[in-house]
Amino acid sequence: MESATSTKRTSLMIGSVWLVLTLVVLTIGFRQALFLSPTDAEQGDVGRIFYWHVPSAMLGLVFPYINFVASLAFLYLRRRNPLAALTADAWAVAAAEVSVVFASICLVTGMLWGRAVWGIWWTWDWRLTSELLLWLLYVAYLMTRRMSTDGQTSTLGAIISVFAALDVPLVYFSIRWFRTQHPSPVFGGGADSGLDPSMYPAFLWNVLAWLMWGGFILAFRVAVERRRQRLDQLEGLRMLESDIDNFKLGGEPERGNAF
Amino acid sequence: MQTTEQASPVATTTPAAVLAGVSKLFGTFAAIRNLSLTIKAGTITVLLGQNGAGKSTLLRLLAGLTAPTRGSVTVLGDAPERRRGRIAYMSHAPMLYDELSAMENLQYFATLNAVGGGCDCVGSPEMALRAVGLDPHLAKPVGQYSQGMRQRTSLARVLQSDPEVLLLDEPFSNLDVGSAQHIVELLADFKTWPIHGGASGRTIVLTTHQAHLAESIADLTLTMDRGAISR
Amino acid sequence: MNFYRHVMAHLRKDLRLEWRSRDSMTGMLFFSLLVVVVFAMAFDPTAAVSRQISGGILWMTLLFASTMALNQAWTREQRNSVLDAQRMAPASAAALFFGKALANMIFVTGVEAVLAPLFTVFYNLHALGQGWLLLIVMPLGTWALVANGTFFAALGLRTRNRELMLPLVLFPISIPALLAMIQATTGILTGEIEPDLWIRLLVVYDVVFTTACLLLFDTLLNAE
Amino acid sequence: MHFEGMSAMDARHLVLAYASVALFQGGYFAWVVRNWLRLKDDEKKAAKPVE
Repeated sequence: MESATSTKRTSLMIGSVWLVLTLVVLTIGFRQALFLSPTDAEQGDVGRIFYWHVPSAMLGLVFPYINFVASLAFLYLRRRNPLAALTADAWAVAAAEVSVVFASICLVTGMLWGRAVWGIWWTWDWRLTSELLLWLLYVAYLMTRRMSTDGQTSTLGAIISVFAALDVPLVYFSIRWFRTQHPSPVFGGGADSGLDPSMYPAFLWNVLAWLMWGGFILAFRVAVERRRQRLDQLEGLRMLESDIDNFKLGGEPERGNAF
Repeated sequence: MQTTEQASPVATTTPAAVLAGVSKLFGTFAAIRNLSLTIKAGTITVLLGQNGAGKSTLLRLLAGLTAPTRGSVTVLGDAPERRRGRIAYMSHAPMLYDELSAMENLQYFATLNAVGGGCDCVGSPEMALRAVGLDPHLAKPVGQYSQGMRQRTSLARVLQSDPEVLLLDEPFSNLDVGSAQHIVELLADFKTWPIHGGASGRTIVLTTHQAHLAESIADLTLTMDRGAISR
Repeated sequence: MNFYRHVMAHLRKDLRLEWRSRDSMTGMLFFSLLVVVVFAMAFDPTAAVSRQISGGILWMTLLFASTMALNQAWTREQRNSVLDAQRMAPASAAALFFGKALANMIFVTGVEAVLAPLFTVFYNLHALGQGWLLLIVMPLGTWALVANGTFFAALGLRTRNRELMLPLVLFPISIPALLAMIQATTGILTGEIEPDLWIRLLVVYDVVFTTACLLLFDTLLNAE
Repeated sequence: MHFEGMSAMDARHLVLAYASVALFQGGYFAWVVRNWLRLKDDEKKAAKPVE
């Protein structure tokens, strides 16, 4: 018990320090992006959206991989080592949620930028479309978890995750072919092709900041999920130990038959 | 039937089933609580108890249809999922297609049970149906059968797979006294069927409310209460 | 060999069940007919326009019709807990999946066979590209829908809201296949796009996802 | 940067973009924190002996 509380305290401390550092870097990134980086000649100030949009897009592609690897680990460990499998599941669900958050930001900032620069909110360009589908796939993953019956959530989630991971590259390439055959007029100019060296500091600070933030929120979410799992187990144990008071007479006779 | 006679089963062989500290939770409902039990091969175990006492869940655990929340279940020396085909399970539900006739249902499951060059002579659908007292040539779909007939078809389904471990959930529930008595005799007879492959005897675990019916054949009678064995 | 025998047993059984009730076939057929008529009234298609849109309408019709039918694909197994008996049998779960998927494939193909002449009549169709390629595109596209659909319908059994679950998961996952089949069909009808790239994508999609379904079906069936 | 007034679309959209980032990340963070605190309460309750 002594060591358990001390490790808890250590991880809490590491977490807080990490959070403070992240906030500092986020502030630097914010200042760089808004005040120090030069205004884009073509796009004006709205071009600064780039510093949030692109890091979010990049991270939105990283977290699905974590989800996929964790899901595979879960499927492998499910019968062999149920406790380790639970940890893998915590990582999977956290990574999926964080993916959806970053993909949502990517979509919304992208739309705001598009309206100001292209004059339209949305175009079915391959990049936008694939990002939207990525978002849809991981929302479907989270919905499946929500709707699944007790005790099967993790397995069903892991299965959907494998399908989603197989789907993403196919979506990416197919939509790219599709939209290459009908080039969208808005993407003729190549407004963001190449990165001016003057933009580097702001861009890199923001990538670092959001990477740190992403790592923090992922680890935090995993910790919460682990805690929830432990509480669940504790509750189960209590149910087993408490004898009569929790027992509903004649309760759930059909349970055994539920498929 | 196989003609090679087996020597009388040796008492000190692997048990048919071992449950070690098994608990099963459905959400916050504890269906089985920390249950440990060894079922000897070649015996008939009768489980008694009220609705919700955990009898059905225990059978489903033994069948490998559901995994224990804690503890381990071993049937015929391995996890029940790896002993498919050697365990048969009959539940409250008939586990048959309503639209097919008894014969069609049984033939379908016979194909599924045949793996490799399995001996087709044992457990042919026709013999199984005759054994439970049904006409194999009845063309009516199972959905139009009476409760009792469906129950007997369901029993034929499990018997034809020639299982070493037979799990029966309320096998007498919808039967009149005569046919229930007939089934009891059939089960007693089933226990003596020879097995190819050197196993040490057929094992039956059944749950029932009608204790008086099963008493005559039971080697062991257990009463379950709130997910544990009380007697 | 065992696998083949078991698949055939499942398939035979499913065909027999469908023959006795004809539920999903009649349902799908009438639904598709309704969609075709409603779309035709909404767009009042001329020959040139209908070539552009009918590929999309055809596949959307089939997608919705087959989703409707696939939602019911496992109800018979669920009703009397037949699925438990199938899980207990030593036959592989993949065979169960494959047999059911083949049966659904046959049903949807039957619907297509009736739908194709209707489409030609109502939309004044006449392929400008190589019409025979449709004979490749249709089965490939149908299999893409049916294989995933059968799998996710079984997944839906393990959730609280089966009817809602299937489209929720099936549609996003099928997007590349849908895109490929619609593009290939439109390409063939209009003669403007070369369909072979899309056909190749469909083949890749079918192979990848059929493999995934076969490998994961056992896990799905024994998720409990 | 120089705000030439909020009426210009690019300035407005830049602010909106920043607000949406803060909303999504902050909202998710708040949600996780809320779950964390709630679990903490539950844990305390669970630690108490059964009455």
